[in-house]
Amino acid sequence: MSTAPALSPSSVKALRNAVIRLAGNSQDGIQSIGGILARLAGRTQQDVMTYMTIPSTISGGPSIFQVHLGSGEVLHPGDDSDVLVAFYQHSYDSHISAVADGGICFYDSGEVTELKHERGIHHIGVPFTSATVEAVGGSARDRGKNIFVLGMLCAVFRLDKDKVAGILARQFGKKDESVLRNAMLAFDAGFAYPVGDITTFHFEEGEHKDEHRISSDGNTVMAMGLIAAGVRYGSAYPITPWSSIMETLRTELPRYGGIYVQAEDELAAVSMTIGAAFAGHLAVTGSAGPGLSLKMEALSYASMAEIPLIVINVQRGGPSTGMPTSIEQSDLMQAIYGSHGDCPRIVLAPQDVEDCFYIALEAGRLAREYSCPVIILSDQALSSRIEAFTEPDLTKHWIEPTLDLSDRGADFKPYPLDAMTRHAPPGTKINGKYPHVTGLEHDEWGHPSGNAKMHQKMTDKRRNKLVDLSKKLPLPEIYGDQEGDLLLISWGSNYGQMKESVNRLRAEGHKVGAAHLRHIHPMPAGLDRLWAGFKKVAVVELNDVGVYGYGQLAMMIRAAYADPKIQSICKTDGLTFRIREIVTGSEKIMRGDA
Amino acid sequence: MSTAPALSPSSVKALRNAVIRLAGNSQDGIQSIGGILARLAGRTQQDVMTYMTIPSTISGGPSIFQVHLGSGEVLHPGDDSDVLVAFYQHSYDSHISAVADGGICFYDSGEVTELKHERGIHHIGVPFTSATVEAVGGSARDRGKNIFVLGMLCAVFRLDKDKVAGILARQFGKKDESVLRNAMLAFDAGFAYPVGDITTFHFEEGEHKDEHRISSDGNTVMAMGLIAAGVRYGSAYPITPWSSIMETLRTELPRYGGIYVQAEDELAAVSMTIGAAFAGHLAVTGSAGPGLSLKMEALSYASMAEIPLIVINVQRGGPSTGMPTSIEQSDLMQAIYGSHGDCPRIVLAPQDVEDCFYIALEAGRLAREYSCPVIILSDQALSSRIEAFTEPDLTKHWIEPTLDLSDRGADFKPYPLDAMTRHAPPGTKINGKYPHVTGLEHDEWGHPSGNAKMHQKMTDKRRNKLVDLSKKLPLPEIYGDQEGDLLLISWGSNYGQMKESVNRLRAEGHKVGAAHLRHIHPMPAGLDRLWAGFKKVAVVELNDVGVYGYGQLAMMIRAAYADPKIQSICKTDGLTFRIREIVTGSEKIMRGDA
Amino acid sequence: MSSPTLDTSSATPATALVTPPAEEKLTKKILTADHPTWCPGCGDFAVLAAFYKVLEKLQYPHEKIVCVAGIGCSSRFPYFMNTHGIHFIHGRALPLATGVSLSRPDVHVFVFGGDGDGFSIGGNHLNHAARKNIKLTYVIMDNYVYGLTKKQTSPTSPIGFKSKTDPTGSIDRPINPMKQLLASGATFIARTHAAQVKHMVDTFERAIKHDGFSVVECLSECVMFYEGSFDDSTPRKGGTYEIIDEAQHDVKDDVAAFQLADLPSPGKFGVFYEVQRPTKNALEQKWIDETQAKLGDTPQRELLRKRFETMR
Amino acid sequence: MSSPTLDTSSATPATALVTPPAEEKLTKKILTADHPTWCPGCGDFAVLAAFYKVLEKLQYPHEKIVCVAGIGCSSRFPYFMNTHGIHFIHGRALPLATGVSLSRPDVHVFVFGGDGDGFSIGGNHLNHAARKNIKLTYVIMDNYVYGLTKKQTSPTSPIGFKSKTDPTGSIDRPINPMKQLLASGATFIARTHAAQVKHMVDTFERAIKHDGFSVVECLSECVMFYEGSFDDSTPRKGGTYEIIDEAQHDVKDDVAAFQLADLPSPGKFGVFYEVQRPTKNALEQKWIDETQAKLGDTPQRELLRKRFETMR
Ligand SMILES: Cc1ncc(C[n+]2csc(CCOP(=O)(O)OP(=O)(O)O)c2C)c(N)n1
Ligand SMILES: Cc1ncc(C[n+]2csc(CCOP(=O)(O)OP(=O)(O)O)c2C)c(N)n1
Ligand code: SF4
Ligand code: SF4
Ligand SMILES: [Mg+2]
Ligand SMILES: [Mg+2]
Repeated sequence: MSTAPALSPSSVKALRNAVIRLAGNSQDGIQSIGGILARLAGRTQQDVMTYMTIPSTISGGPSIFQVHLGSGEVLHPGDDSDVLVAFYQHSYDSHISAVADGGICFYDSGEVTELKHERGIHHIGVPFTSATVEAVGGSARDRGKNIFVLGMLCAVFRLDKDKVAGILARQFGKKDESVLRNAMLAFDAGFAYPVGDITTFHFEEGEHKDEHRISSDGNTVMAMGLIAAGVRYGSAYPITPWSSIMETLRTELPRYGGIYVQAEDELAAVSMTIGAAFAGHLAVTGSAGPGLSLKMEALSYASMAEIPLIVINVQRGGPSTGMPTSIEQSDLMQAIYGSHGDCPRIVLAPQDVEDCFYIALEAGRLAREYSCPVIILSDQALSSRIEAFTEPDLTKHWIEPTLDLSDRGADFKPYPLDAMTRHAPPGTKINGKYPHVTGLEHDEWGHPSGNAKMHQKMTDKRRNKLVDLSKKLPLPEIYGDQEGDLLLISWGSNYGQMKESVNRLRAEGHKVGAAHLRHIHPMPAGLDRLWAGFKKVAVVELNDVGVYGYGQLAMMIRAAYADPKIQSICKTDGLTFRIREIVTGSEKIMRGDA
Repeated sequence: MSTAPALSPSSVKALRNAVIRLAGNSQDGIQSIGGILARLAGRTQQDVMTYMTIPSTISGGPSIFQVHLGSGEVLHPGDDSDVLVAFYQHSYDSHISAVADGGICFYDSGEVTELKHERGIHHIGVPFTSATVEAVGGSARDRGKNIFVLGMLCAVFRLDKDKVAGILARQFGKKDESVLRNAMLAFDAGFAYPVGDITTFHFEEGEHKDEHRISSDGNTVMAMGLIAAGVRYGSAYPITPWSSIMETLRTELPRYGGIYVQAEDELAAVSMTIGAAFAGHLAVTGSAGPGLSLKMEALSYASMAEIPLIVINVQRGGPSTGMPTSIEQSDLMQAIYGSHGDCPRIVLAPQDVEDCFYIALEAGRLAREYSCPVIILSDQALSSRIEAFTEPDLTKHWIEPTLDLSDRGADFKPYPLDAMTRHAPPGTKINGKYPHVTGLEHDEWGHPSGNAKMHQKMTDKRRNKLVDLSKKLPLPEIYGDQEGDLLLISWGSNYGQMKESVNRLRAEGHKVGAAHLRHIHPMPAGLDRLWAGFKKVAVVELNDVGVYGYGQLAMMIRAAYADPKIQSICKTDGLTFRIREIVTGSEKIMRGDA
Repeated sequence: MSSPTLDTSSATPATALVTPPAEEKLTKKILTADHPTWCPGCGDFAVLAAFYKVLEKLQYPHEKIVCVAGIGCSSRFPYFMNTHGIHFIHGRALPLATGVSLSRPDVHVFVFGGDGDGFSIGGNHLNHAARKNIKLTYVIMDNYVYGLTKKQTSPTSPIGFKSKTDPTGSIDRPINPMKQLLASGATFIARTHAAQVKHMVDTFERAIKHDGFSVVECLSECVMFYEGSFDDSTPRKGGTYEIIDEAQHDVKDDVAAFQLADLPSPGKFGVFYEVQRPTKNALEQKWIDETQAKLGDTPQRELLRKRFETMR
Repeated sequence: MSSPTLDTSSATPATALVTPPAEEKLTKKILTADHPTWCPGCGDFAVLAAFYKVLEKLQYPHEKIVCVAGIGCSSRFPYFMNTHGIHFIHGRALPLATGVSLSRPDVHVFVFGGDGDGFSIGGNHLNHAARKNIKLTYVIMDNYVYGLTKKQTSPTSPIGFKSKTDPTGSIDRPINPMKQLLASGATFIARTHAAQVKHMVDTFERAIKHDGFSVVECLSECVMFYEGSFDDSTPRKGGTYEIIDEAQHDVKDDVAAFQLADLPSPGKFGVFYEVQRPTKNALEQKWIDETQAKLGDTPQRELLRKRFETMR
């Protein structure tokens, strides 16, 4: 449905994908019905990706929730929408321009009074509010109109009514009985509402054939990944958009015998987490940018003392308090370099919601293996958007947490110069001198040392862990052309948009490929082999080009490889990339006028 | 005296320069007599550079103080010493190998019993301790033996006895009368002590012809520079090697009507300082690495809210508590990138002790002009070493602090998109809407804005200030050859060593030049013109080569210019560069096997 | 981009007090800025209204009023005041305000914030600003919850409170704000309630007139995430609002105040503690004055030059 | 560099208590590590000696003793103990220790540090670890000065104390450690003196045996930068050392303790306050137990799988 549906009165038209934008106020529950649509996709073997904006004011305000449903692979939440549902005049005015030519606009005919008939868009007025009030009864005011709209969309798209009803029942069933009853009344009214001479669509059957298809947001999936990685302890302080990871861990960990502590601030949070790590556990702390800044001193300690640790940064718009409910990827350099001193640490970034699970597992593995902090850079888009994917196979992806308290011999050294650091947590018997863990430079026994040569050797040791890792990391595969005009490189939540952009550019006749980095620091060794066959390289990221004209990952790649063909496609407007922004940026670079 | 002096019994030999190393324990007052020697140099038109090590244990321990005196330019504290004064056997054992062939070693004959007669070094035993006790009287124990040694050195080098006596009088005159008397007794005893068949040296007259020659350490000079820049307020928390700047400001500012506050921690310190800046003053905070890490969140705010501010980092060995009394330059990346989000801020670094004054002035000027934070990266070597230089001319270098409370019109905008940000501090009358200062993204009136385009525009505005500055900055001059085999680039306290290395390399027949960066971020635009005529470039800095093989400034230059000829000469052993380390590193790079 | 240098034309020396401006009658209308973005029914509206009232009464020069805040719903306060204002980072409003207060004796510094901002992340600054007796007034809008981040446990949440971080009910003993403040060394400590407008206005006024660090805990309901939290102190909801009788309670006696703070919820309201102690502002000024008295009227530049002389 | 993977051969589940090891008599000799780097005469030597004594008495399994510290002269303590130890960053020893205590119920956690580390940069953590009643023992070696950084004013320095940051004498009112601790909600609070070995040993022992957050302020002279600071509480220097008479003072009464804390220097020594309140350790464990009881013995992996089912 990238072009508008033909409106023949009676035919049922098969769809491969559609972008539906719900535009209203955050209080109207549009997130809730968007979420139900998304979940439904997972249940019906469809692909889905959602996108939402959150008002930055406390009492709420204009907000959208966009759902991209598809029977094939859905790579991005959609630039334009095929269907707009406008709850208010302001919603209509702000979003009608984002409807594709010939698309459909459903609007609340009691609210939206001025229409712009343009570009063949079909306007269908439905009295969401009054019809809901009528169906549910006066006391509900306009509560429930979101469910009414859900019912209407169900009918239009011939979605599986029973499955929707099931989801509603689970969602509202726990509350007062009347709540579910009212919801079903609104739903049925919407389902039955005659929307006039509009085609009814149905989605082609999804391509996914597995039974274990789940849909969820990135923060929830990340929390599940941490549990599977063996995390049972940690501490954090609330901040948007990180909070829901800590809330999930706080709620879930007692089931697994663990404890997640809400600390008094981020300084305490990272310290408690290092405490749990020192005590022998795999532990996690996290925050968004402002909180990460507060953790920089303790993270420097963790590098020096070689503490295995997972640290999550769900990035948002910066600097400072910035744009707290918007997306940005501007904390990459801080993740690598934010602490004082030379602080080797590993930085990873998940590429989509599903990957939030696997990146957490990998973070746990690397933290333990290299005995050092691992920072995961997620972002606001991943935190809240919903995607459908195959349920992880826990028979393969599950690490049973263990605490190694085996006796150590008299020759035990926590920081050997010729082997990986292995701490002996408290409770471990040592046959001789007990070890100390310290932020001072130290010798192999963890004893403070002001010796010049020792400082050089230990610096080497800490750095060489990352060199070792970089050599072991596989190069990312190139999507699209394996050589040609332009290689796009990206990281984090831009993954899908970058792939879709490659599809478009190739369709236009360009020879373009794309590589996505999940390992941000260190990068896999020999990265330059990726672009050997390309004329140009553009690094696509949501941060600023800075004084020198290159985004943050681009700066790192240029510094490492000193190859002038590496350029940047960047922006910082608080929004995810639109496909056309990447496409236009790529064309510019290929033309040579960037 | 780079080769050892000939020891003809009676002649008086003229010297151009000499490196004297005093080796004892930190409690012995060797810093104090080293400081007197250094100060004497300033008074006698000589050049001087000192170097000392500070024991990292609390109760003190082995320590050296090295003084390089010269009639011509003194660029470095000296690799080897011409004269060693050893107070103990351990001092002798640790430092005899650093005496130049044919040099002189004075040792306390009551303490040092095992001598290694090697490489033509002249050994002269003098009973420092017992001779002092004899001169001063029993109660003094071994206090005063440092002054005895000072007297002895005065005689050997035919230093101006009256000037030394004057300095002693000023230093001890404030205390109990007997203190000065005992000091003079010890001094005279040392002066009169017959050191045997040793030549007496005298320094050639210094080349500096100005009367206003002063000698001091970098931290004191930095504090003076801040006062001259108009700083009257600020706050900090103690930490080595930053503390003495805050102690000096705390002590001095009341004379100038200002207040310097010892805060409860670094988070409070930077916040109070931003408070004073918001209130309309030029204000300063500072720390060493661990404290800087704690300031990263507030510094992100200062970038966003465009607060003019000076922040000093006296770098020490890292990461974490690291090597707190040793030198390192490993906080450069943090200075640029340590905060979350894209945070434009200016980073400067003084090149020597004298420059600590001028860099403070420049920091003040840039902070005000560009309305943003300026970080000064000093380091442990500069903080404590003593150099002689011409007293700054305050008729040229003095900024009278002002508070602009002039009325602002109704159209006042603190954050105009088309002009530099200018805050209206509290107390300013506004004819209309009062401005707010905020860490949220905002419009031109400082009002929070979640608008996508506004965020992009304000990001541009903040970044373009640095682009503008980079274009205005002059390129550093090249010392030595203007084109040839190798260009050395350095920053911070390596300045002198790098120049001396160029001298040595050119003497060996290489075509080598050197450029020193005082403006670290942004770098002057068009920096690549510097190395256009050189085959290779080596960035000389005291930090780690990291995963990719390049030091921190080298990474920045490579990222900006993507020129693979830029390489690194790095080390992290907590010590300043020896000339031979830079020379060897340069030769390697020129040979192509680095 | 142009880079004008600092306009010093009408500049005054950094430390001088500026002469008071011509009278301008401060009204609620003049003081009102944007419409608050708080949820309808939020207690913070009443706090704002009370503050307007006090300022109308005090009639400070408009431009000499500064509102400072950290981060939180309550910390949005400065945006709703048409005065000089600064919205800083979470938990650091007090040290920022300290910098303003110490360096600008001519302005009136007001700090607003929440229980999380003040007692959790900012707790240490509260202790130290209080012991140093910095001249400013601090209003803590205590709603027993984290509002802005949507319902996590705060350091004043009572045991059993169900939040997103304590799904089965909070288990950590909350702080006792009055005890904490009494131990901190604050020189004016009071407790009031957003639903008690008159008491709130009177308490604010007394706090503002106090020469030193004055702090007021103001219970202010978060209708969104902790509805009914203060019913037991809201008479129209069946609660009791008992004001401290200063004939019975000696406000200079911190031990008595500490005992008063032991009362179970809802406790008493009013002034718990009030004493005079020199402010840091005054003590620093005294040091400056004594130092400068010894220097006569040597120009500042000359002072520095003389300092260099000692380095020869 | 080799990268061995974690040795899990003898690993035990993360949350299980390890069975107590065979007896090994703990002696001062076994407990002694490096020779302390403190200045000769520093009060901290006596604190260390007292701690050896208490451990000799308590005979905990050697490997179950953990010493935690921040940064400062006093914070070097762990290096001088031949036990598991961690020397963390300035001011954050308590949250680190909280992480150890909550996640390892089998070990004994001891925290050592100075007045700057504990009351200045670390002040907030003290309040929160105390109110949460984390099971650990915290000894503050209070010398009224910053030792390690060579004589700056500390939050306990008395007014008039001349330091590098107060060359004409400190002007900020110091904190009152006992009041601060009483307000914090700590469940065991005592005060002792490095020159009073027996009292120190007894006090430490009682603190350690307390089930909850126990904190001891121990006056410990810095002979280098604040000589004579505690002469007024040192009988052999003409001072008085008065121990609280618990027959007169009810240690459960925090108001009485607060009053006791009002005494002028040198004040009294001994236990100011001691009550029983459930530790956070116990409360979290209770939540775990109740939660797990409902789950029967479903394996953990299966729990997560079931969670995924709800996302279908
Ligand atoms: C360093 C940092 N950590 C966390 C946050 C997120 N945050 C914003 S406000 C807030 C707490 C709000 O609670 P409170 O101070 O009680 O104010 P209220 O909203 O209840 O008025 C938190 C945790 C932040 N902005 N910065
Ligand atoms: C973040 C940080 N700030 C400052 C310091 C410097 N510092 C180390 S110890 C210390 C204070 C020491 O005083 P105290 O805690 O009383 O311990 P003492 O040395 O007196 O035993 C300071 C300021 C540091 N290490 N880290
Ligand atoms: S969330 Fe609560 S505190 Fe915040 S504005 Fe709404 S009612 Fe007020
Ligand atoms: S400086 Fe003071 S506290 Fe530190 S070791 Fe020396 S005497 Fe003890
Ligand atoms: Mg609150
Ligand atoms: Mg101390």
